[in-house]
Amino acid sequence: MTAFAVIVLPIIAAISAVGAAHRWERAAPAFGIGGTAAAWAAAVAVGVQQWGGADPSVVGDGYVDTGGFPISFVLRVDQLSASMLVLATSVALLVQVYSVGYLRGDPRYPSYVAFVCLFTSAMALVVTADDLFVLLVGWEVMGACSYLLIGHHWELEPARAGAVKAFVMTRVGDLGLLVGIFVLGKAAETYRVSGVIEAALAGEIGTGTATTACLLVLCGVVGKSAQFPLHTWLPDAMPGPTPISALIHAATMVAAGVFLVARLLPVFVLSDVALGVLSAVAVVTMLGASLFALAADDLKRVLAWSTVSQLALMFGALSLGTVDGYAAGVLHLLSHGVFKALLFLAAGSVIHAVGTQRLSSMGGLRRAMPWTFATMTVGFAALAGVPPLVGFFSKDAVLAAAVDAAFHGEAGRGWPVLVAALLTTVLTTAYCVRAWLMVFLGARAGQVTGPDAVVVAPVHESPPEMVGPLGVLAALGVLGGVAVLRPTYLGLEPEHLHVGVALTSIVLVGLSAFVVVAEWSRSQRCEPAEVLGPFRTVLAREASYDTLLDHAVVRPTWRLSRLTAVVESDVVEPYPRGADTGAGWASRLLRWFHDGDVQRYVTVIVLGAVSVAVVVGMVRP
Amino acid sequence: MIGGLELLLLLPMAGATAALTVRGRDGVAVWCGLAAATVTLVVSIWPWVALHGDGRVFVAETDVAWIEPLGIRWHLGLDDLSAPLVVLTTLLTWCCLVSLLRRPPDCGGVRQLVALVLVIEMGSIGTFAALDLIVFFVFFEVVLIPMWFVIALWGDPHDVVGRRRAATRFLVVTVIGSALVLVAFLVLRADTGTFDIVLLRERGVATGTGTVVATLLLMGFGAKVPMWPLHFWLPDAHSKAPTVGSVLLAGVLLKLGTYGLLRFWRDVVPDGAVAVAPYLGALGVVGIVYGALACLAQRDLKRLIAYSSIGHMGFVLLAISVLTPQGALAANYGNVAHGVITGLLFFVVGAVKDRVGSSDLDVVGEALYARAPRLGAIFAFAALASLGLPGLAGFWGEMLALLAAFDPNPALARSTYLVLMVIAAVGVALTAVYFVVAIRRVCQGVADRDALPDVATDEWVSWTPLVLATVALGIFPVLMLWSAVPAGLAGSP
Amino acid sequence: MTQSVDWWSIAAPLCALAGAVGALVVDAFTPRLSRWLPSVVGLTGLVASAGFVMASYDEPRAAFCLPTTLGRPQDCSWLVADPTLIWWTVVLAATALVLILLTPSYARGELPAGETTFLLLASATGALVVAASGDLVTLVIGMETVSLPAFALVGLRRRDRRGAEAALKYFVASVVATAITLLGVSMVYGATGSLGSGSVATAAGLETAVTPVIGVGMVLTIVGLGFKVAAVPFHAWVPDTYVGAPIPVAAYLSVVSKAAGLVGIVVVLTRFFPVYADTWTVVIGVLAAVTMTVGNLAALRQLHAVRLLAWSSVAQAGYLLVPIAAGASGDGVAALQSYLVMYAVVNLGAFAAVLGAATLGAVRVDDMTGLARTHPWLGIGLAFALLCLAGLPPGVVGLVAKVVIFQAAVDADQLWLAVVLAVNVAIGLVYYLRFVVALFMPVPEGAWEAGEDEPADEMRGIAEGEGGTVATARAVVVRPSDVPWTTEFVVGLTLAASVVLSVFPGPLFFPYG
Amino acid sequence: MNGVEVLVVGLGVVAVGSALLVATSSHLVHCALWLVVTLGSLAGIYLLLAAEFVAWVQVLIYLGAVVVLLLFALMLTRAPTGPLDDLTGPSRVVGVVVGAATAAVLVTTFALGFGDARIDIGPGDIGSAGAVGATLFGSWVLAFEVLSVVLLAALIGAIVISRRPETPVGER
Amino acid sequence: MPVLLPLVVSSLLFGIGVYIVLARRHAVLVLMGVELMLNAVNLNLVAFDAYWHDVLDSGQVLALYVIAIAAAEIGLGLAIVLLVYRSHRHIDLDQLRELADRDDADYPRDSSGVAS
Repeated sequence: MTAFAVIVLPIIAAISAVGAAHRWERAAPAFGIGGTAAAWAAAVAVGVQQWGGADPSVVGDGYVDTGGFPISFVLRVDQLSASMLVLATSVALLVQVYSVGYLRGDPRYPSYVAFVCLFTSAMALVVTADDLFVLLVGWEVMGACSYLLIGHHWELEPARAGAVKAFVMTRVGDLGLLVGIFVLGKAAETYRVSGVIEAALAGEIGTGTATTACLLVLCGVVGKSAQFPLHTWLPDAMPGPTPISALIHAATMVAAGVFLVARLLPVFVLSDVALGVLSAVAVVTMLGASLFALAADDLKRVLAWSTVSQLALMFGALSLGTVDGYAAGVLHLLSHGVFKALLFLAAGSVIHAVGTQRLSSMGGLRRAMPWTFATMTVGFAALAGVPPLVGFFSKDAVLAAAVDAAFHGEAGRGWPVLVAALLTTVLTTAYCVRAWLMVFLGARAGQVTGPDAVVVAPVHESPPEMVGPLGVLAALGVLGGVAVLRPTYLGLEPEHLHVGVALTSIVLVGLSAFVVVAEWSRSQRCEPAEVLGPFRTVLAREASYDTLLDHAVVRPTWRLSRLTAVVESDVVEPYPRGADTGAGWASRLLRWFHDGDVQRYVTVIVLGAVSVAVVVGMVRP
Repeated sequence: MIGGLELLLLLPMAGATAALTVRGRDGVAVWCGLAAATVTLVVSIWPWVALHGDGRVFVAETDVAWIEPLGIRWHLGLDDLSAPLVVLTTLLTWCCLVSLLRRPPDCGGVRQLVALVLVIEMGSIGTFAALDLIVFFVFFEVVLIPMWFVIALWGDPHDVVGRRRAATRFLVVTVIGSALVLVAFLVLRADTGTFDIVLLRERGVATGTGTVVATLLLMGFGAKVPMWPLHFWLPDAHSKAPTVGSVLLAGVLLKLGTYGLLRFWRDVVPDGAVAVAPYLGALGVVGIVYGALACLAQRDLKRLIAYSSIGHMGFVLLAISVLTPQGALAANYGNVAHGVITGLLFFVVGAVKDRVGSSDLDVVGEALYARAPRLGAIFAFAALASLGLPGLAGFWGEMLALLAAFDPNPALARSTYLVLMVIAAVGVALTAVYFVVAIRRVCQGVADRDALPDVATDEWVSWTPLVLATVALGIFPVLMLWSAVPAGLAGSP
Repeated sequence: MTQSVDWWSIAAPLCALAGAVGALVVDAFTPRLSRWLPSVVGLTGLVASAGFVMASYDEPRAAFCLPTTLGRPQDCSWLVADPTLIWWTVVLAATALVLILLTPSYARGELPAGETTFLLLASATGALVVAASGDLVTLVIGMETVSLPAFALVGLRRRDRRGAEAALKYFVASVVATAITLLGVSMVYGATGSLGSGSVATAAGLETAVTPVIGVGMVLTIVGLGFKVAAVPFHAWVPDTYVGAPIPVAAYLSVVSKAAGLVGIVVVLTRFFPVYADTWTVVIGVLAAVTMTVGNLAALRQLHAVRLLAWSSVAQAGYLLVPIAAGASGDGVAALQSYLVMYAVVNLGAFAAVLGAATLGAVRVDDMTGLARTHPWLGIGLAFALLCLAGLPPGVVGLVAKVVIFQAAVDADQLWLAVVLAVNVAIGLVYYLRFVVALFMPVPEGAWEAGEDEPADEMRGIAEGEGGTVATARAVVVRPSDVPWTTEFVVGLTLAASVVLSVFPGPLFFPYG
Repeated sequence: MNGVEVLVVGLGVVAVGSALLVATSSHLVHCALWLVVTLGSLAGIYLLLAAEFVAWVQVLIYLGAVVVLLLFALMLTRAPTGPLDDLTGPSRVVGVVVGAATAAVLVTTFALGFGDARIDIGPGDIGSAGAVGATLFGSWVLAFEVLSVVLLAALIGAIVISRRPETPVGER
Repeated sequence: MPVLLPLVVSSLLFGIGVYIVLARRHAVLVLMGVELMLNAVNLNLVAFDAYWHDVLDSGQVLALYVIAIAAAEIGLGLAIVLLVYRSHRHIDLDQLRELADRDDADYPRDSSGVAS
């Protein structure tokens, strides 16, 4: 029942927040925080219960008959979903608190709070639903919420564009997921997630079916988690309020994709093709995204690309199809949730202070915002994988799993993932250090010109309700390593640190950090990425993938629609109109004929008679 | 012999008569009509409730001789197909009358308008309830003249010729279609010797005849639905009609077509339909994509929603063409969902049109969120519901349609339907595109024009039921998905 | 071998005839009462005739039979069965209504009471004869009995040049059609050597039947009857004649004369040429399709109320021909008669309402704008009648009547005809609805007062008699006079009938037995 | 080809020729007179076809009554006795075509139907007044009765139409 | 004699009658044309009567009736012609166009049943 509460409480909070908004302007934050906190408490309760090793708790037994297999309204909470619940609600709670400071005085606060709450409960639904269709409901509601929240500043063109792009891209993917669900359901003869998994374990699903189903599900996952080829919506979603970015990137939207794959891994395992595709996608994405991150000039964009690549890392781990891979992927998902939330909230604090998102116009904020500086440093370090932070251990797990697969298992998938992961480690460190340097160190860039120069100076530390969450998350980032090393709450074997792998990664991190710092100082402490030379512009344009999409998909669609309009007006319309005019002219003709000349009338009579006679005479000779 | 259904038919007539004859100000007349509509709405709910659990039976069945020499009987009854549609009809009528309460048409004649709306309600209920082919046909025709008057006399005040043409076009197309339907009925009669749907279902129809009948029904009802390419009358009719006209036209009259097709294909000629079903599915899918593309290009909100209706009806047609219980369920769900959502959309757009004087996008302008926040919010809500957002009514209709197409009647070629399903899925994506584009164009943006009066109380009253219904149907699909194997499908696998 | 006269079987037409002569006589001898007495006498005759009709149901009779010598099959000049009696009922009832419509013009001295009544009833008698005729001679003479008085009726308004023109046109066209029919009869006779139904039917099946003379003779015989039905291409006289004739007479032509033509066609085709069914079903089918299409198209742009009704009656003739094209088997004739009953009631109502409007000085559709508001009785009656003709609810009676027409076509496997019918029904809606909506439109300024300010001297010009110019004639008409109660009575009667039949259409289909 | 046939041919030629003159002459009165010739020669043909009674009735009614009526009508309508050049309307060509077509169709029909069948008149076929009268009142009495109605109606109609209008009843 | 002989004559007469009715303008002439057509019919009837040796003399009887009908028609027709002449002062058929199906020829408002 508590799991049910996790879903319902935020909804109640949302409704009451909107409802009470016009009477009491503090209502929105109050209800938002209160509702989310309650949900968090419930989630923790569930978590404690599950982590204790209790059997998965199943809630509800209602079902709807569709004429085919029923759709069952059942929640099923096991250790994985419990952990996800806790993560999601925690991040949501922190975001709610943070927003009080970040969005102070925003007239659209009520709707904002409502959508965030809805978002939270949708995510909760996704992780707890035991029916694929119910899962889909939560899945798409999240999409809608993200659409609405990204478009929070709907008077800004980039916000509108980003919102539309996010919604359409994810929905395109979701269609694949929908069909995938059809296939899974038909194969497993149920839409229950547990049922599907059982069927998969019992080998009742053929390889071909599994391949089809998994590839279709992958469409949805790729869309939701912004993997190649549907990866561009996530960076473009950055015009949304920064807390929302934290929510989306850390714990809800994009995490759902990884969660779904982890959930359905037993099915994926049945099909090498699916896993292969998954690993290929992961490899391409993690490299490309981290390269883009290296060249981006927008702080949030850097973080967005980093999210993309980190997610790819998780998918890579999952695509190994081994238990270690599974564990690594999930663990990295959790730890990434922590430090990515931290990073975004910190970035929000920076942006809130500086009034711009452009790295090139930041710098030297070290003293101005010490708390932010400290926490964000932790975040970057965790992302880069600096021991002993949480990111280090989870990435270590991923690398270890890849090594294991490469040497003792699925070399075909293991090697690419391993190599890509190592390269990603280097690149990740590189852009982390770059961003860190450009934001906090060096000299404060001169007067910023340009549209987004809202405030330039003086810069001051953010209010406590914003810094507080940063602190909490930083603490988690530091201490979380323990949780990564002892994943018994996930029912997994305790991890042991893989020395070789760890050393390698540390070395790589160190090297790349050194290079970047060197370049930075060589470039008068402003832009280390200049070393990339012309290649940099290519990366800054993100390989023109959007232009490609524009030419390949968007414009043709518009042309088609214009063509349709032309067809409507010039092909379809003429028929009824022609009928009108035709009848009119026939009428005129007849009236002209009946001109009152009786002899003409008689002529018609005689002619009619004669012609009929002739016809009949010929028919019946 | 006055059963519940006769009551459902008489109440609106009484209301219409009262609205026309009652003395006093026009407001009184509207109140009379509204009272009648309210009672009708209340009464119309119980068959639905009564049916829960078993859709095979016909509740409130009356069966007496009507035209003895021709063997035409006054046979009415409701089952899982018709009961929800009846409730939809009464609900929408109620909302329309509420909206007329405070906002009578500028050109006057509100009494007549109320009466006509109630007559349309009566005719639609009769069509849904009829279990005799000729009675069905008569009621099917009853709604035409009133709707013609509604469009031709109360339509777009700026374009008298255009609205008259649109109304006449609607009428002519529908009448030709209904005549084809009549021919189909008579073929049935010639083959089986009865006009009674229940008897027809029991006796069954020879496949050959069934195919002829199914084809004729396809063309006849297709003109009403409207099925691509017979849709050309719809955009004009919608863009010229007054708000109540658009709501009833989209919410109820189009359903007459899909209901008829579903009713007769499912219950009367399931075998004969097999031969033509793929064509219906194909046309429906073409309608989905075509409507979506046309929506992208529209410059007028009412036309946009009209074309979106073509798309949604396409899903319903696809579901019908699947010829499985699942398809029937999906089609019926799609009917009701589309009725509620599109009704709401037309109400909102009508409100916008009343405020700015036109539904042309350029005249409407941007940033409705800022100029009339609640209006913009409801528009966005309705749009999201209409593009099939899960958790709202629209989702189940489309999802179930696709699911049904994924698993069609064994007698049909599954590969064909897989292709159709994929194309329809593309249509779903396009639907999402044009609606978010519309929201972006209308609701968002920079508020460069003066604010508009926001949603008024009477509008809240008349819209809230639709909003609630949208959410309820989305969250509790069990409201409509309660009968796994609808009546008459025992025969078809 | 002199034939004995079977008085019972010819009692009905005799009564009608007696009414006719009686009206003539009483008018001659009691001129003071000629406002109403002739009508009363005529009505009495019609009622008595109807009484005989009722009395003689369920007993088919054959009278004036030829001796069956030389192995000829039985030939009778007079065949009365239940279908015949249904035709008779329609004719008598319609004639009575027309007579009621005519009566007020007697009082105003526009039409001579006795003569008019006589001519009307004589013509009706002819229609009765046609329905019962068993040989071509009787049929032809019956048709002439319908026609000749009708010529006179059309031309009765002596000072109206348009009436004269209409009469002459009707006369010329009609006599030519008659001549063609007679030619056809002569050819049938030449081909079979006989004029009796039995013999012709038999001989037509034999080898000795002279082809193609018999086929040509058959279709030429149909021409004159199609002329009465106003089937295209024998229709061209209709609009001019209806517009020129007194409106009640136009109503008579559009109902009774049409009915006579229809029954004539049925008699000829079913009694004389059953073996040629495969030929004439096609011919009639094509005629029906062309007729309804031309009628509806031509009606689309009409402004003059009577002319609109005239063209609509052409279109309706097309619908009426469909059941015959379906073979005129038992149900076919029943469908035809059912539709005819509906058409008679509704069309008479429409003409009566238009007559009332004309009394008020409105003769065109736009003149009648708002009629339903100023004169609800006329306006609503007219609107309902038009909706019934269009065949859409609330005119349910028209709808179900159309249903049986469709059914006839479908049962005869003539789907193409059904489709043409469908399209035509749709076209018809356009002009019917245009008319209806005009009736309900708001009343324009200054309507219905036209001619108030007509100079009085023109009135005197009327009284002085010598005239016949349009100007003087219009001076009278545009003076708004109130609608006679008889007109309103007919409107109300037909309206009531059509409303009741719309709710309980059962009785409409009594021809199905 | 015996004498009877020769006579029939001759009379036929006369009838058709004079009919053509009716159709073409520009004297109204001449037309009427040529019509007399046509009808007369037809009466002759009737005689040769053994229809005595019909022939005499033809002479009596047509030549006697009808033509006289026509002449009266011409006088009453003040028809000029001189030649008129505009007696034939603009639709002359159409008339010729249609008339010729009609005749052609009829002739072909008859030719196809009867070929060279022959009429051989026996003594029993003589349509003497007695014989025809007998069948008239023996076999066709009903038609005769109805015909009386026609004639009466025509009479009344002619009277009521051609009578000069009197003042309305109401003002007597 | 061959049956065709009288039949051809009657056919020609009928055709000529048709021509007269269609082409001649003067109403009385048109009536003459009608007379020709009817007489053609009569000739047919008599000829067939003789051809079939009809004991009932159907042909001759009908011929007599046709003659009577023709007489009646002529009588009434001439009355109508005179009526037209009185109101129009001419009897040219192709001049009688008042009832043409035209809007511009706006109807005088007397074409109702009540003008006197």
